Amino acid sequence: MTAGVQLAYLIAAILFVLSLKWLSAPTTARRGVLAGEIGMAIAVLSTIFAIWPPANLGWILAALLMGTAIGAPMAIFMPMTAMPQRIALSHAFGALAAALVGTSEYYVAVTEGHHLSAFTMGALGFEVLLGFLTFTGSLMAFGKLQGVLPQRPITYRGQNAVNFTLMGVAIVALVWLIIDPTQTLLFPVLIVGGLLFGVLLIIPIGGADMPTVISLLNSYAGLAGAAMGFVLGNPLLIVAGALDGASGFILSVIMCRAMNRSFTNVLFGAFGQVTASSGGDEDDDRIVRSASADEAAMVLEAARKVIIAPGYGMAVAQAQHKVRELADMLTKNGTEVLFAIHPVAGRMPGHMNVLLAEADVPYDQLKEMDEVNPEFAQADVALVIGANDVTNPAARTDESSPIYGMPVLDVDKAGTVMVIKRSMSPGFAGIDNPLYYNENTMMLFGDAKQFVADIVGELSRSAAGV
Amino acid sequence: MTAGVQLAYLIAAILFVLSLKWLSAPTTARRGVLAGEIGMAIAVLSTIFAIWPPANLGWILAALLMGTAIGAPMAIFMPMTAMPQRIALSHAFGALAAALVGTSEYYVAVTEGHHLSAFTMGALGFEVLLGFLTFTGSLMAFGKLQGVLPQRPITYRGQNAVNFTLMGVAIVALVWLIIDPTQTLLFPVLIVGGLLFGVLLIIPIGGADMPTVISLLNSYAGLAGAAMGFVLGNPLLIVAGALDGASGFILSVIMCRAMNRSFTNVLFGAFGQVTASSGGDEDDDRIVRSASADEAAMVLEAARKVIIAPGYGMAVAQAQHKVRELADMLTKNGTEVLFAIHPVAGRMPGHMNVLLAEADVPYDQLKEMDEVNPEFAQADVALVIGANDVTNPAARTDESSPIYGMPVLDVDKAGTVMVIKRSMSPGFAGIDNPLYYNENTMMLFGDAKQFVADIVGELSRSAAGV
Amino acid sequence: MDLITGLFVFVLAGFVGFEVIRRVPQMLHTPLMSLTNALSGIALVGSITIVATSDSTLATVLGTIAIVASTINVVGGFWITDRMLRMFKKREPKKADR
Amino acid sequence: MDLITGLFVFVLAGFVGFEVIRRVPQMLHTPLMSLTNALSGIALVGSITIVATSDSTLATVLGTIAIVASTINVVGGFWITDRMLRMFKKREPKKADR
Ligand SMILES: NC(=O)c1ccc[n+]([C@@H]2O[C@H](COP(=O)([O-])OP(=O)(O)OC[C@H]3O[C@@H](n4cnc5c(N)ncnc54)[C@H](OP(=O)(O)O)[C@@H]3O)[C@@H](O)[C@H]2O)c1
Ligand SMILES: NC(=O)c1ccc[n+]([C@@H]2O[C@H](COP(=O)([O-])OP(=O)(O)OC[C@H]3O[C@@H](n4cnc5c(N)ncnc54)[C@H](OP(=O)(O)O)[C@@H]3O)[C@@H](O)[C@H]2O)c1
Repeated sequence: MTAGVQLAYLIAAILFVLSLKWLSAPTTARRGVLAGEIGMAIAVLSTIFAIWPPANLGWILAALLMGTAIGAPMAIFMPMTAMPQRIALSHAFGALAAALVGTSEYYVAVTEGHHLSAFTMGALGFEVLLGFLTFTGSLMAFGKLQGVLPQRPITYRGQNAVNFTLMGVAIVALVWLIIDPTQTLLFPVLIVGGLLFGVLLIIPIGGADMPTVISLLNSYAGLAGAAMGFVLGNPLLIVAGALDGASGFILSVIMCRAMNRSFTNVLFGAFGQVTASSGGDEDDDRIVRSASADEAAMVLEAARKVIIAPGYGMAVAQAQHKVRELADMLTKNGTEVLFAIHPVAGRMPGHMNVLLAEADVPYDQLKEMDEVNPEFAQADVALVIGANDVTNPAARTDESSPIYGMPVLDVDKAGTVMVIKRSMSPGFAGIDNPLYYNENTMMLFGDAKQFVADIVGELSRSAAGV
Repeated sequence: MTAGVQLAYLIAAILFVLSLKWLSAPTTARRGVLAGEIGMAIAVLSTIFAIWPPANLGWILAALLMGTAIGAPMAIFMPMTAMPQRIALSHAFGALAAALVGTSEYYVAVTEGHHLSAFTMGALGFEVLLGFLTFTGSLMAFGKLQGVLPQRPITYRGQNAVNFTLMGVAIVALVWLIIDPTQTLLFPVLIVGGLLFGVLLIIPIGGADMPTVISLLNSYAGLAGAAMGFVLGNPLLIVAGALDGASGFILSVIMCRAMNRSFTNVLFGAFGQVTASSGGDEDDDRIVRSASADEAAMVLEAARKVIIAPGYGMAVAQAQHKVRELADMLTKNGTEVLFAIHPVAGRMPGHMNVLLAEADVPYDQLKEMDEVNPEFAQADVALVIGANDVTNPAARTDESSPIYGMPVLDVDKAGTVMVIKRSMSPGFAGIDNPLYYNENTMMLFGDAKQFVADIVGELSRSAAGV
Repeated sequence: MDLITGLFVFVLAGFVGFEVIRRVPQMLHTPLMSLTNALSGIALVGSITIVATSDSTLATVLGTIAIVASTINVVGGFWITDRMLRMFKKREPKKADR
Repeated sequence: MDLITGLFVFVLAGFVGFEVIRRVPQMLHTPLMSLTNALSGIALVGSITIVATSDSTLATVLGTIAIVASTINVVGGFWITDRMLRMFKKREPKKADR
């Protein structure tokens, strides 16, 4: 590589770091995207010019065009609620690219008779194994999130034995290749091992844990990219891979902490398996107070302070715009309206923020859990819209609950709690929510979008004096 | 270098980063020092073992012993008030080491007929030039801080022309050497140029600006160290140099900002030159209200809230222990006592904190400026001990003042302001302080230590009911 | 670039990533995920190098697929991140009193 | 180690330093200065290498002086930093009421 292109890579690396740095505030975040774009453009263009005229220019241009033709519509038309799936899918793409680059590097080196040093071969094997693993793992995660595959964790006897054996085989193959890179027959073992392992790793993990898994796969994809950097001797790839890896790792740690679970529990706990069994039937004489839209509207109209706690159900129902309308209406009526955002509400970190931002709710109206929890005691109404687990008071009190110790929104401290959901069925963690049987809880059964629209209708009717 | 020692360097680099990371809280700071020590030990030991048996082992051991014999007593007996000088001195040592290593590298390479690539020669020249410059510059700073050299900035006609010419000569020599490293006669030009330039750069800077200059020299010493890393191909030196450079740079920016001055103004402004001229004589009919220790004690005894604003005078007088005694006494008397720490009070950043910590004042009683400024309005007494510029209200109001715009402690908002200093003479910035003529200001003339002791005596007498 | 210098780059970049990403507020975690996705599209550089210097059909085909995959990430990732961020708005000063 | 990889290390370490040092509170700025002083004593590694591999008197003498200078920084720097930090104490819970 010439010094020129190397310098371009250095500049790109600096821009990538700045890009993430600027993402630390909403006011500079878009500048961050721009920095990333410029860095990417510099890196790609200087790569092409450094080997000008490149072989197979037609292939390259066609591939670039095709990638753009697929990527752009995905970016433009993807609904915000589908972000988790989209992200899973793009990890799959990133990891696939790393794995394929590694594979072709290997075959080219072997057929051309280059010697692969132990270091290069090790990095290459790591790249391919991790790349293919992340590829199928992310596809599985995509399938579970999209509902194409069953959400339920699938476990069977001897599962761990099978997984460990497979891993053992892959590692033996890798070590052998490091010792003797010319054993070309072993390379497919690595490939197939990675592909299979990705599937088997995700199978026993429930759909509820997919967001954490995606973040972890993000981290793996980053490591695979960094390994590619080691193979190609390209520090820019190492930097980008390390940034990616750090980001995925931090986000998964944050999610685990917010759910009060450990990594091991997420990966091997088969969470969500025993779902329905513990719910529902223990105390059938508990009373549920359900109410209608106009009853809810009356209470809301009289309230001075309302805190809205949105959850996954709001995302599914695409109710965010109606919720914004409701909040505006209440504000106009003189009511103070806040949004309480739990760190794992929805299906990925920051999910609720993006949805509400889409619906034009200003971001300074959204309060993080620690900030808003003391406020519930002063609120007249806590309006829970399609959230369940993140409001479950059992996490605070019931030591036997699987989510015991997970910090939750203290909605039950509010004067009245309204819960909009379609039924009494549990949320992602698959457990019963004692909140619904409290004396001050009004259950508002229905689709989130429809029900909020009904409340808005009632409010505007009463405002018009009808 | 073998992979083993390289790995040791990587571990040392990680420990250095952690060392600074842990310095971000007083509770983990000592762990940070330990991490740094371990990292250093790993790096030094693995260097020695990697070239075992080393030539000149006797010299090496003798030098290590001698360095320890000088360094340890300096660390043990150095009074805390002399920290600025000590730090200036150690920059001089660090820079000298870098410069000497570079010099011997050069002569060894030339006499042994090694070819010095443009890159190596450039880094080497940079290292030597910057190293010698920082060496004499830091010695000058040491001299001014210690009072060995005159504090006054020394300027003369054509100063900038001389400096720029000298710099031009040095740069030409360096470029020539890069083109033809065998021009051995040019190397001494580099050395002498660096040495001279260090002196000339500091001469026109007043003693008041030495702390900022030290920080900047810290940054230069770091860069020289990093250049050594480039020459020796040692990434650990590059990392340490970059950390050092960043630290010096950040601290000097913080200081400049706290004084509301620019870098250029600090380096070329010859601040403190016109000192005495503007002070004192403009308004001789202004009244100063001076008071005695027992008058001060009476006011303090009646106060419910006292904020103490210490400054350089407290450091000079070594009054911190007496001040602690006074604070304890007032606290026992039921008075709320806070310390207001201005970012540039004293002669280096964090100077007051270290002194008061030495006197056992708990660090959570020390408040930073932004936090404490709103509190002065509720304080009955603001007790200014040997501080001057950092309490000067002219910085807020008088646009013609040289420190206009510098954020200051709002001591004048307190019910009564007491100022302990020896005379009406100005502080480091050399300007008059209108605070001393305010109606609610009591001037307590005397040495800080003595005067505070007197107040303490009065208070304990009255407490004993005498 | 030797192994150890590569490791220095990796470890330092990891530290930078850790420090920088820790400061990203919860609110921006979804854009963060999609931005790092876009950045991971830098694999494009490796893929292009493979295809542009290859004379084996296998490498060309695999590399081309890799280019397509990374381009999707680059184009899609930056675009959707920006689309999300454009939606984040502060309360207009007067909004609450309207 | 080539120039550019060296620059990568330098730039990344600079970023790390910047992020980490920005979080050091004002209160600890004096210990910070003396700690970075101690760390800059890493020049010791370079100085030792010079002396240990030298067969010219000039290099030995210069290198030895460099070792002395850096050892002063290392020993003195860490020691005095620790001495300072040992003095930093939190208020004991009961102190104010005594
Ligand atoms: N955000 C993350 O990063 C993340 C990561 C990992 C895991 N998780 C997990 O995801 C869960 C998030 O908690 P959450 O409270 O947001 O969601 P949740 O506990 O999954 O509950 C969502 C509720 O919304 C209701 N709902 C579904 N569709 C609806 C519709 N169209 N209209 C109205 N209601 C509807 C459902 O009840 P009905 O069926 O009765 O309507 C359900 O109880 C937690 O368990 C968390 O641990 C999140
Ligand atoms: N801290 C930093 O990092 C830093 C960096 C760069 C510049 N500076 C500059 O340093 C100055 C610091 O301000 P400051 O308010 O702390 O100090 P100052 O403005 O220099 O004033 C110190 C005062 O203490 C008095 N004093 C001296 N010895 C005394 C003794 N033995 N007993 C009692 N009083 C004594 C002096 O008055 P008498 O002679 O009348 O006693 C003097 O007016 C600022 O101008 C700042 O810009 C600081």
